[in-house]
Amino acid sequence: MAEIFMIAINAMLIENFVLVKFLGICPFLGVSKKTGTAVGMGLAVTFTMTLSSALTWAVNRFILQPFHLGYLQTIAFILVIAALVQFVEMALRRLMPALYQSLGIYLPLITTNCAVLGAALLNIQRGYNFIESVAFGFFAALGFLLAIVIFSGVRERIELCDIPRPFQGFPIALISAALLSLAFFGFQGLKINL
Amino acid sequence: MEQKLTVTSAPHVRHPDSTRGIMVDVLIALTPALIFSVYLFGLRALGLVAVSVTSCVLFEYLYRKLLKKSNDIGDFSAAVTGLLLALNLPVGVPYWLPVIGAFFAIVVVKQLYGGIGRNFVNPALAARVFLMLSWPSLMSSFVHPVFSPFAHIGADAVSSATPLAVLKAGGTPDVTLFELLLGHYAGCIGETSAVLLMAGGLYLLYRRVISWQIPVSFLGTVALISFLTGGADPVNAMLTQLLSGGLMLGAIFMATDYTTSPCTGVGKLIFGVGCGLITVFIRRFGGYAEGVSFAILLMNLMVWFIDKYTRPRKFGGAAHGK
Amino acid sequence: MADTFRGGIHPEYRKDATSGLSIEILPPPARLYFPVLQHIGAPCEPVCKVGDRVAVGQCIADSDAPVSSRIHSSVSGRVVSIEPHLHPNGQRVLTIVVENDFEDRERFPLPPHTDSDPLPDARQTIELMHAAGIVGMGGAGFPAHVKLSSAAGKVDTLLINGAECEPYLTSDHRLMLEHPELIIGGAQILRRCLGLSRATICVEDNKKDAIAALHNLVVSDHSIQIAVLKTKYPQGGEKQIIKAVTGREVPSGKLPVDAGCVVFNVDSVASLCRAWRFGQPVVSRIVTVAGPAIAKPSMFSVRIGTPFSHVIEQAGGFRKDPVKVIMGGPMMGIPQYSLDAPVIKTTSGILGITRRETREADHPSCIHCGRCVRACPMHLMPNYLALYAAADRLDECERLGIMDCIECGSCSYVCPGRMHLVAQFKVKKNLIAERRRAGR
Amino acid sequence: MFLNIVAACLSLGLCGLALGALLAGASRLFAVKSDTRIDEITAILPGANCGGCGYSGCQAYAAAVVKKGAKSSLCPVGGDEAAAKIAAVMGVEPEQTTRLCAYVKCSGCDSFTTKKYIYNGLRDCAAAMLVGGGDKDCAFACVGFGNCVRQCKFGAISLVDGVAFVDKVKCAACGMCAAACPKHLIELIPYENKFGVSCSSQNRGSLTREVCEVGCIGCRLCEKVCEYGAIRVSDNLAAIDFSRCQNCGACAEKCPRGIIQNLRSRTPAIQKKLSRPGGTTKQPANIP
Amino acid sequence: MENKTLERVQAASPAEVKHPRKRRPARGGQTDALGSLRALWKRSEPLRLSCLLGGITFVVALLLGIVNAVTAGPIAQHAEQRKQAALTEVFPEADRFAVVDIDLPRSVSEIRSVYAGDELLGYGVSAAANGFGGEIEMLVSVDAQGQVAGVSVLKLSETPGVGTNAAAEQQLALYNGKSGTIITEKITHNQPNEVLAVSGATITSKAITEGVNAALEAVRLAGREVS
Amino acid sequence: MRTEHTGKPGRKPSSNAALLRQLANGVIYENPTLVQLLGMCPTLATTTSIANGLGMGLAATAVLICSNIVISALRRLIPSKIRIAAYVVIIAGFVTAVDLLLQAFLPGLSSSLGLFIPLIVVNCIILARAEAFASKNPVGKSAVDGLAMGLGFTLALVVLSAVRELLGAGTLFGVHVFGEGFKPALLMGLPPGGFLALGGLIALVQYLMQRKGARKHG
Ligand SMILES: Cc1cc2nc3c(=O)[nH]c(=O)nc-3n(C[C@H](O)[C@H](O)[C@H](O)COP(=O)(O)O)c2cc1C
Ligand SMILES: Cc1cc2nc3c(=O)[nH]c(=O)nc-3n(C[C@H](O)[C@H](O)[C@H](O)COP(=O)(O)O)c2cc1C
Ligand SMILES: Cc1cc2nc3c(=O)[nH]c(=O)nc-3n(C[C@H](O)[C@H](O)[C@H](O)COP(=O)(O)O)c2cc1C
Ligand SMILES: Cc1cc2nc3c(=O)[nH]c(=O)nc-3n(C[C@H](O)[C@H](O)[C@H](O)CO)c2cc1C
Ligand code: SF4
Ligand code: SF4
Ligand code: SF4
Ligand code: SF4
Ligand code: FES
Repeated sequence: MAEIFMIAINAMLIENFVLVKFLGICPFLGVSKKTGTAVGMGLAVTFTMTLSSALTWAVNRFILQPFHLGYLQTIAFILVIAALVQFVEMALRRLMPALYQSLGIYLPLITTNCAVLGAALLNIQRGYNFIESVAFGFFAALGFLLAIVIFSGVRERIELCDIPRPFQGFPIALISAALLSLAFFGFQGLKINL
Repeated sequence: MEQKLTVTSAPHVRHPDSTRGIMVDVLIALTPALIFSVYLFGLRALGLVAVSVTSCVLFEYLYRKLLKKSNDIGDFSAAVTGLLLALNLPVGVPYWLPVIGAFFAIVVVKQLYGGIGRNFVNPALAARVFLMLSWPSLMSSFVHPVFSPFAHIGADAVSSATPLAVLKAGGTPDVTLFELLLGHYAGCIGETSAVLLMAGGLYLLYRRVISWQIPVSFLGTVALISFLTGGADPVNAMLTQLLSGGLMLGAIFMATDYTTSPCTGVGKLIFGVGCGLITVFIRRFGGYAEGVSFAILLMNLMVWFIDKYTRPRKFGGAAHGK
Repeated sequence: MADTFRGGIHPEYRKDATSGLSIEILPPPARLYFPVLQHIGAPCEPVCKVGDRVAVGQCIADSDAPVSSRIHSSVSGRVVSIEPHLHPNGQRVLTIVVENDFEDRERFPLPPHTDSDPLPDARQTIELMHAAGIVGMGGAGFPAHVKLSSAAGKVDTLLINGAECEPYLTSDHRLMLEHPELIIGGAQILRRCLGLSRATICVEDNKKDAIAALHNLVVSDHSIQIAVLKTKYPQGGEKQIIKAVTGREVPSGKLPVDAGCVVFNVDSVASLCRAWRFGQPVVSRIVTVAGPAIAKPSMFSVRIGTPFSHVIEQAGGFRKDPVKVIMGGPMMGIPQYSLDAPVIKTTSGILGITRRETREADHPSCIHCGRCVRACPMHLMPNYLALYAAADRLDECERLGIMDCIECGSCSYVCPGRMHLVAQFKVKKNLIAERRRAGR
Repeated sequence: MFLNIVAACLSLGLCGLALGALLAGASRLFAVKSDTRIDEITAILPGANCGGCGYSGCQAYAAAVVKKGAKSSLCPVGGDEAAAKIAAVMGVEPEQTTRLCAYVKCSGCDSFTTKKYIYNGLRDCAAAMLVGGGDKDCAFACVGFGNCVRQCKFGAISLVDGVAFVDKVKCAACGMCAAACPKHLIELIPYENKFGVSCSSQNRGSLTREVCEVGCIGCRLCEKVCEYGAIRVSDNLAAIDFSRCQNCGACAEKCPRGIIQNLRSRTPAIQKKLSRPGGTTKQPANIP
Repeated sequence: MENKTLERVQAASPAEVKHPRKRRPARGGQTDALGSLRALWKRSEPLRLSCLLGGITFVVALLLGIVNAVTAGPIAQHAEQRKQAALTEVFPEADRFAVVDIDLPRSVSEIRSVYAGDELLGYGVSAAANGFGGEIEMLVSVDAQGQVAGVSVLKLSETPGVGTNAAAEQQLALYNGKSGTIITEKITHNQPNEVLAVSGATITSKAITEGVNAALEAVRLAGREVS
Repeated sequence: MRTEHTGKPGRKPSSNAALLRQLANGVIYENPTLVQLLGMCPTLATTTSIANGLGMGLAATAVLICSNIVISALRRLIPSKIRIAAYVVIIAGFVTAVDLLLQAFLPGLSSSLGLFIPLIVVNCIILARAEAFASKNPVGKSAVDGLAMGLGFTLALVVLSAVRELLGAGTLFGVHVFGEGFKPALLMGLPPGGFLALGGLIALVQYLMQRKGARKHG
């Protein structure tokens, strides 16, 4: 339990994927203009990242490891993730059109999101077991959700500000992200001794 | 009636309080702490304040001039930022440090977003953290109080750990509670004297510049938690936590910054409690000995949501109508 | 404990200059100007021609439109022209210009009544109001007969608004003090007409003498109640006064009738009484002339149609150059750029204001201090409204309740950044209203 | 090593096979029909979301074309080209559009008009109008706080000496400025047309003369000189009927106030202003 | 958005049009089985899709297998070299390293024994601990007596100028000769197994100590195993 | 995704001018990082030093060229339903190859780029070019596109990393350029510094483009 708790704190705050580890920046910048869409994206990532962490762990454990195919990690994982995302997209679209309306549009973006593959690779690199992998995937995604939702609030606010022309759009978003990241540095070196 | 009349929309009269008046009040409220810091750390403290305030005002002026925007340096908000930034620095830092901090605070954090009232994090604190992450060694070398305005603070100054740093390392600070209250210990220029900072806070409360919610809920949360987790001598632990570090300065002068705090009463309470929780969390578990700056910055990011979800019920509207 | 509502402000009232002065009758000037629009609703059509001789109280403009109010000449004389002339709202409006012959021949449209006559019934009251051209004297100028007929049978509370919460203004105060009998008489007529057992006269607790004067008349009369309200702006606002007295909130987007209430200004009620007793239509009104720029602050009973310049002259002219001249109170009044505009039925005051009071800033900016949020009597968030309004985000404005704004100006008043909040809201409200109309 | 390669090929190849099958199966199982024409039309549209078409944005317009049979020529920004492409997608004949551009019907710059009061309120045309109708003595004049400027997504309109001025070339004729002007001073006129009446004053000539150096005084000289009957004066104001106008310029030459302007040049008022030494800091963008 | 358009265009063109070359009439002489396979290929989209994807992956995997065959050697060599370099520095006379196969403590990833001929010189332990800015990887050499013989940091992401001071050589040298459980203090208590933390980098110091302690623990376990 | 200016069918890629134009497009006008804003993660993560930035850029360029060529060659073969999966596999194949080769022959660079080499797989630039260009254009043009975009990416990384290395460490290519007294701002090497520097750089690019646009009109 304590392990999982540390993983959670670590993945969400200390090593926040977006703000500290630089994973998943594209969707973070791309779909954070409104809180609603940011939440949608965050949930979609949470869903895929948790699922893909589990799947890729299994692929590694039961296919790559027995055959000493560690070097095929990347390709195997991305294949699994791409197929998973596309499958989920198609299934959602048919089975839960309402949910698809709100989440589905973000799904294709996730395939090309470093965070999902990054989580899968980190799981293996760190030798997490199945539960830990799933937890890491889930909480890292929650960290993404947290960051993107906070960021969406910031962006909703700066949309109403008077930004110099060259800074409009991405530059000011990046500078705001810098300020977010600055604040998240408070969690550096966090150690919880329970 | 030779002159043409002026026409504007109603109302035609305004309350005497103005932005400039409010900012001047904040400057007045910080003066005792500033004077004390000169007594504690020497004239260098004043020098750093002067450099910081001047560069903040100058950067604001130049930016607005360069972008051909209306120039409002007369509102003194840049001066407040400059003063608070300087009060957040150790006295031993070189003079160029506050200049860079001022640039970051005024240009990057405040003016890029359109100037006063538009920034979403506290400029002085963001600059402090910026400096802390950029020059950690400069920003964490504290000198022992010298108790004389004319003492020279140079490379040979006696360095000293702050009480919080000692606590963090598992030691017991060798200052009494009374010294903590007075401010006779190592720390940032303006953060040490809790009693003078509280006096400034009372002045601001009296002048209705700030309202009680944020300081009370911020300090209250820190007090409560450190009391509950205080171990053998909870009262002592609580008071040590309350009186050391940047807590007073932060809770009274920086968490209350209008622009970066919620504007509803309930929102302010939530904001203060959040700041308190994060402060305690970082002080206890974090990599830094002090968490006030980060706590306030992190809560600054939440203001948009706090304001949104504590919106008052409209007159004649349904309960919690949006 | 005086009743009140949540929010609101305490501006510098400055009523002392005129609250002690008794009402003086201002001699009419040689020429009077009657714009055909002195109320909310459709403008009237002139019912006289250039050259016609008219008498005091003679109807000179009328309209068939459902929401409109008749206009009567306030002097006897000759119509010299009917053409656009400056209106206090700053526009040029069709105006009937009458040259005063100083004979004051009267031709009231209605018969006088005595105390022994039975009070009029509902239909008669409504007709009386229509014929006398009574409009809301509280500032809005909504035709009183229209309001009454929409309220008849639907309300259980009648409130007579004597709050007069605007700074400087004391006309209602003096009226209550000097003619409480007119107010109580009018209140009785309205009470009967609405079939209620009680009417409540609401006065702020800074007008102790007026409260006493009213009390003296109603000691034994349980059908008239006097409610003492906390002195606070905008206590006189319809929704606020209802909240303060009855505890009810008029639902968002609805009218007082929907909360079972109807509110009339004391002057409107007094006019009703005058029309019943003497058959006199609205031909004059009480005007506070005050403000730091006015040489001799005064209380005048002014004939409708008298140009502001004449009124100000009679008050000794300007002591120093005014920065602003305002018709009405300083919080909601209408700014004037010329003194040619005439006194109309809703002119409760003429104020000359100097720079010390206006305190305008060159570059307004919001510092997010939240004072406006605390001040707003409608519990809106003016700072956020302003942000969205400046970005033309009308939908967001609507969601934040901009349409509930009563334009009281409390937010702008307290704003240390000196934002033009209300002006911004007015513009956006108009746009939203336009959009809604187009949508339907 | 060899075995390892074989294992790699087999395991990964099988994975690919399986996932391919999964996807193929899923795509059949979960097939959804959707009208791709909407996406196509959205792709054709310029994406300015200016609302000039009368819908809430490009996508909404695309949907309207496909679902409600809206016309293909409504996008003012994309113009004929977009209309033709949309028509092609929809399989219908393209409709002809005439290129329009915005035109401000006021020349009452600060230097040519008198003011009735000092306005110190919100810098917003509608707000300024609410108190006394704007500070210029002419009740029809441009208020000059740039509501139109703020609405233009193409940077085509700017304030020059207190009056809005349209850069014809940049103007996409979306009509946002016209909708934003509380004085209704902006009109969309054919781009090819060279002449327009840059005044909206319906005041009597004498009054106009009093308050404005350049306003139309309704003298009817233009009406008389026009061979094509394209210009009419009513309510003390000249108005050009663009369907008749042949761009001969006779009216412009005749107008004693110089208010019928060659749209290809700077307005005379502005030219005068510009010719003054140090006259203005901001020049209107040039016009070919 | 572009891909959607593309999708439509491709989906709209039937497979036959796309591959006209494949539409050769079945020649005589070809078996029925082949013919029906081809028919199946044409009819069954899932089959086509999965074969294609499978084929592509197959080829890619094949190529990668070959690349791996080429690179595996050098990669392993590099890793080995780095560890051995550190070990041979401490144990210059070493000529043989053997991985000790025991249940490792959590922060230790590998332990190997170092021999000169048949003499056990000591152990090389790969350990890791969480510092200020992430994981710190280190190689701890322990002599046969269970004393630290050398600490080298392999991977470090601490704050340059602050945390990195704690990984400086002279600081790491403080661990040499220590054994048992080492403690890190900010103020010296003159204990034998004590290492003074670098001021301003206590966290990093503690993390390194944690790694060294884990290594010592692993050596104790290994020693038990060996004996 | 942006429309492709150079991708108009019918233009012969062989002429030198067209080639140059395509290169200029990729490096400047349609720079994937600074203009199209793709592939932000590696851009931010690996630009702490010029060596890292350059290494990342070149690695990605290699993958980009190869995958563009292969995808372009196979463009008629791959049905749309498995398009993404197939592209990803091809890209991942090259990435793994590059990763292995780096590990084998440039171990230093490989360890400092760490996770971000395998993450080239999901670098949006590569998939975007596969989708938007290689899947519609012949092999030769696609190769040039890969080169152009790769160079553009590399250039952006080098500029960004130069700024960050200079301010954050006071060095260029690891060589101290300022005197001893210079105290670098460590923050520039940390994540907030990455965001700040990239924000500033893109603002500069936008400023130059706006100036250019204004001059064209003015
Ligand atoms: C308002 C205010 C906020 C502060 N916030 C922080 C903070 O978030 N983190 C921090 O390390 N120091 C902060 N400080 C400075 C600390 O009070 C103290 O000087 C510092 O923590 C010394 O500890 P160190 O040696 O660990 O750096 C703050 C000071 C003030 C006045
Ligand atoms: C902000 C505000 C303040 C008002 N203050 C007064 C006031 O002080 N006295 C008053 O009689 N009416 C005041 N009114 C007008 C009342 O809301 C209401 O319209 C009036 O009392 C109705 O009476 P009438 O129609 O007879 O004027 C105010 C309105 C608003 C919106
Ligand atoms: C920007 C910054 C970076 C820091 N980096 C480290 C670090 O890498 N390692 C570390 O142990 N402490 C680091 N610290 C210091 C810790 O915050 C903490 O103050 C210190 O470990 C307390 O130990 P001390 O008593 O030795 O100062 C850093 C502080 C700051 C402000
Ligand atoms: C009560 C109060 C507290 C303030 N605190 C700060 C502060 O902590 N940091 C700062 O930069 N400015 C502060 N200011 C000044 C000003 O509000 C600030 O620069 C705004 O954030 C600028 O938009 C303060 C002002 C007031 C009235
Ligand atoms: S003017 Fe409107 S928003 Fe402002 S305080 Fe009054 S009701 Fe509230
Ligand atoms: S009172 Fe003025 S400055 Fe304060 S929040 Fe409201 S609008 Fe902003
Ligand atoms: S000038 Fe007017 S019509 Fe032309 S593009 Fe701008 S807003 Fe649209
Ligand atoms: S044209 Fe209309 S909107 Fe534009 S500045 Fe003039 S009055 Fe305002
Ligand atoms: S590069 Fe696009 S999400 Fe990381």
